[in-house]
Amino acid sequence: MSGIEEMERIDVDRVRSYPPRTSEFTQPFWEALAAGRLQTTRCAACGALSFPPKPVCPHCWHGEVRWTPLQPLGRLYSWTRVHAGPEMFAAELPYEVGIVDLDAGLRLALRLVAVPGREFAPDMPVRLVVLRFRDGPLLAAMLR
Amino acid sequence: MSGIEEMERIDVDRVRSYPPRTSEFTQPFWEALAAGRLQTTRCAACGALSFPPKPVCPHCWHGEVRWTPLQPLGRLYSWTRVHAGPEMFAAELPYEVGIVDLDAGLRLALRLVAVPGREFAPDMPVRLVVLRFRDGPLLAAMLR
Amino acid sequence: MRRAAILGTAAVPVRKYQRKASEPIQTVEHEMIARLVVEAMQDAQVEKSEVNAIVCAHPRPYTKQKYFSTFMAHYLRLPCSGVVMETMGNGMTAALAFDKACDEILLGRAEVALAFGVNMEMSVTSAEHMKDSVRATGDVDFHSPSGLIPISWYAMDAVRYMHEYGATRAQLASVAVKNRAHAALNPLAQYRAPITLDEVLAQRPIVEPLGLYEVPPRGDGAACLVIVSEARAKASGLPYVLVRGRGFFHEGAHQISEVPNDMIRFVAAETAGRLAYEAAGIGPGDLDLAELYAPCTIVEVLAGEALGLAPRGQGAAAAAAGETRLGGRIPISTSGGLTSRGHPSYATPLYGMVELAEQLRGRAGARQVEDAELGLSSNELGNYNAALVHVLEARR
Amino acid sequence: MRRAAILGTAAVPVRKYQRKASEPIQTVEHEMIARLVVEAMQDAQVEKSEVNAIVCAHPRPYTKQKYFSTFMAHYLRLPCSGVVMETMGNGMTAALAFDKACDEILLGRAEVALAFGVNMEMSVTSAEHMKDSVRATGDVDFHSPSGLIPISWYAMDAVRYMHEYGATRAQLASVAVKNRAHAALNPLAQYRAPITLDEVLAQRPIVEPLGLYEVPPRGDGAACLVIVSEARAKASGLPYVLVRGRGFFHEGAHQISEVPNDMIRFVAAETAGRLAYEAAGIGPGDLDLAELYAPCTIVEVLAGEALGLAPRGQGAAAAAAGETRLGGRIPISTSGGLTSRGHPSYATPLYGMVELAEQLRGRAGARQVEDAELGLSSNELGNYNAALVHVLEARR
Ligand SMILES: [Zn+2]
Ligand SMILES: [Zn+2]
Repeated sequence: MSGIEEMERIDVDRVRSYPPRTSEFTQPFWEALAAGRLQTTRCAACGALSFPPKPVCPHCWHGEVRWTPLQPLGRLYSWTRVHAGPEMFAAELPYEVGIVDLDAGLRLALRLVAVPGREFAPDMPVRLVVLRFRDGPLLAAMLR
Repeated sequence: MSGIEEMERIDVDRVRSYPPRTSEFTQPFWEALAAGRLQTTRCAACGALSFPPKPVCPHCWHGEVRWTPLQPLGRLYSWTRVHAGPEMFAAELPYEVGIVDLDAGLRLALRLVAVPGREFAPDMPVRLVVLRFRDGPLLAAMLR
Repeated sequence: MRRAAILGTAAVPVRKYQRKASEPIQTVEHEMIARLVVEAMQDAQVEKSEVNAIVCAHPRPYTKQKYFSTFMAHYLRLPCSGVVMETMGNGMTAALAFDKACDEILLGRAEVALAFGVNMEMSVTSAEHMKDSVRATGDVDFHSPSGLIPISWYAMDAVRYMHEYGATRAQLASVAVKNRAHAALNPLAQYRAPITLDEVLAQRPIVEPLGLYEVPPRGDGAACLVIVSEARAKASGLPYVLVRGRGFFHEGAHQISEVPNDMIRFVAAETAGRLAYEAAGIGPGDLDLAELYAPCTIVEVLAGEALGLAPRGQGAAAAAAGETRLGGRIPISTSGGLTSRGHPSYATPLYGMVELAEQLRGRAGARQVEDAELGLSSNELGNYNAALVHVLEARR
Repeated sequence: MRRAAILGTAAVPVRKYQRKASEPIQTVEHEMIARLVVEAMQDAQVEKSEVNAIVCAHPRPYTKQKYFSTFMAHYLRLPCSGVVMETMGNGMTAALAFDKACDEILLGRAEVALAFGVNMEMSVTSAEHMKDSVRATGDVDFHSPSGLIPISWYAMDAVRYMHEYGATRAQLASVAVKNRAHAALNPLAQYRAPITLDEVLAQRPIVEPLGLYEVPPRGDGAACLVIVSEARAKASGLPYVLVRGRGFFHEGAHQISEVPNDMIRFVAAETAGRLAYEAAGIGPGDLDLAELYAPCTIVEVLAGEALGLAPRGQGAAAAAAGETRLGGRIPISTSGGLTSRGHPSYATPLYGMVELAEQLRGRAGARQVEDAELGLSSNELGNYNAALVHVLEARR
């Protein structure tokens, strides 16, 4: 666990526009996220990481996995600004989403948090942050 | 047209639980029904009747059909009493539906209107009637 | 000519899994299917790298994850040059998933294909659920407004059958008693406590003359089959189930024929059955058991007659006489059938296949049909307006 | 070996057909399809009695008539011993309907099969519609909450492509200009008034960098194909279109690969294309035209590259240079493509087939590709995570 950074937690004073569900299996992920820690599953057989966390290893279909902390650092692979969105996201338009390659070798897609005066571009280094909505957390990324 | 009976119109003081749609093509059917007349389509090529009315003859796939009046008389092929129904029909439960073979050689499925003291049974002669709901007509059948 | 075989199976017991949206912990369909895939693959002793196709029964609209088949190809990280798709066709939905998975084998596009389905609907009330199913009861503008529900068609079959053949309520109800006795022996079944004929007859009416125990219960469920080429099955050294014959027929009517016909002669089952028997080179008398998609007691009777398992008009009497019971002349629905094994609709046909695969591999435990060699699966849609019949053979 | 052919086609112009529930007169999908079946059958000069299978693209949830395929078998009173079913698979839905109809021919279950699809959604606002499509943007619990929409994936492809290859906004936008010029010549197209590059670049952004004219418009549509065996096609004496090669590939990811990969190399199109070319015994250089399922300008560029129609990284420049225009080296989307012909999603792939069938039978009028002999159809799902490619050949 040493060397793993905690994620910045940013309060957002509304509820999530499209709340994720929690299953018995994914509950540890959401609980850790709320506490500022990023973790996912690692296959007990082949050792491969998976994200989102999965009860079955997508690489070798082994059915035993373990929770592992992840360093919340990576690079922006690509991004876009969404100007026309679904009804539930209307109040947030426009907003940015992006694809992030974590240093750990996992690719994620998530909401981006803009830093005033800096525009996103591919290959920029990012860090993951936790958006603390009134009803629960969401993972997002910011330029480093 | 001679010899075709008009259908009894029975007022029902509510709206239809599951209102049918009217298309440009089926509009003549619904307008005639509201006026107590039963009509359907007959193929301009092979002469076969169809019910529900269709813009294409189901027997020979000819694309030209003509409206024809139907004698609203037939026999009950089978029936049931529905005790557990969809939400929109909840207020009407229980109710009876049946399959009617018209003398003209067409088989229909429709709501049955009970006559106090008489239970439905297969092969009983029936006549078709129009239920005049507040929002439009529906076809139904009664024991003769 | 290539042939397809079932080499592995897995299913969860039929019951309520889906939780209301308001509950903090939700059941997630794709986790369930992923676990079943692992289990079915272990059963088949097949490697992930051999799998090359996914055919999946389209889930209920209550399943949040959209485009489930492509999502599962992702969740399982499974590249495929055999097809990845979902099938849809009323009650036949999951049977089509099985059938199209077999087609990928027949067409040489895959040596191993997964067929799976998940049906989650128990967070939705029956009255609410029927708001949707009312759209399936015939022409949505000419039939649905009358208040028909899917099983009302079967009820009218029952009325007509009793009228024409003098079959009794008790004879029909005996099918439910028999199926419950089978379900008592099946760990996958939803309702396993034995019931008596009197209890069946005493239930509140749902669609007359059928009462609560003669119509399908609702339930959640999921199942997965590993379908392989005959050559791959042989090479496994494991017992497997060969798809020896297949027939499909749609009679060109949905719920009702507008031209008056003999509604209780299930022409689609008759024709699909004939095609399947011909392909298999057998007759109905050669079967050791049959697993029929029969949402109501009457449907099992009529489908059985159409498939040649009882003479016309005598299916109900045959059931009452115990001919279709375990140990009888031709055991039908040893799983407990839709009325007791349960009916998670879009997965139901796969449960039928799982039961046949258990029986034909000699793994059915207390409900094992002795020396079962040939089994029949029949699935339907509408008022048995279409039937998809498979003849399965034990290979050990 | 049996092969399948297209012998008849029919489609309605893409536009708004569906009306709000509050309007007194409604558009009914099954009437529309019935009329198209008659039209396609006349085109094919086939008799009703020869038709033996129906494969239908699963309609949108806004289509009231449920279990559309079995309902249509009823509405058309068409008994079938070939399959009657619906397919579902994201944007590939209608391509799978075509493909499974061909399979019925290949497997000898039908000599003539109908493949049709109807997409009605225009009574629903975009914001409302996207409430549903947000469930398709990845993992419903891990991706959807971020606000991804289906075309945001393509936008991110565009950003990455411009970053890696130095392609320009104007080069990408030229695809939209070219497609509109094609659509101007296609009576089935939704948007036919010519547009300029400046107009495309001046549109309001939808998903940056893509603006309104570079993303798919919404529309209603319906199309029907008559698929026959090669023998039946030959016997007709009519010009027909032979399915000469076919390939499918799913890369095992949906929208995103959790293992970082080269996202703008469309591996599924590459692999499915290779399989289709091999089956047809041709290379991309032999094609006379291609009809690509490309919801956004960038998708046409990337799919074209993956299918070997332009070198990697040079597809946008090739489009800007006019190579994919009518009269160019390899005309792409002569129908006007999804951006201008229109995109009634669950019918879109059938419109692509209709266009190829028109071209390969020499009936495309002002947009005819001279002496068109070989055409390619490519359909996709997700972020081109799966591709279904057909090579079609003119036979006169
Ligand atoms: Zn592993
Ligand atoms: Zn006719």
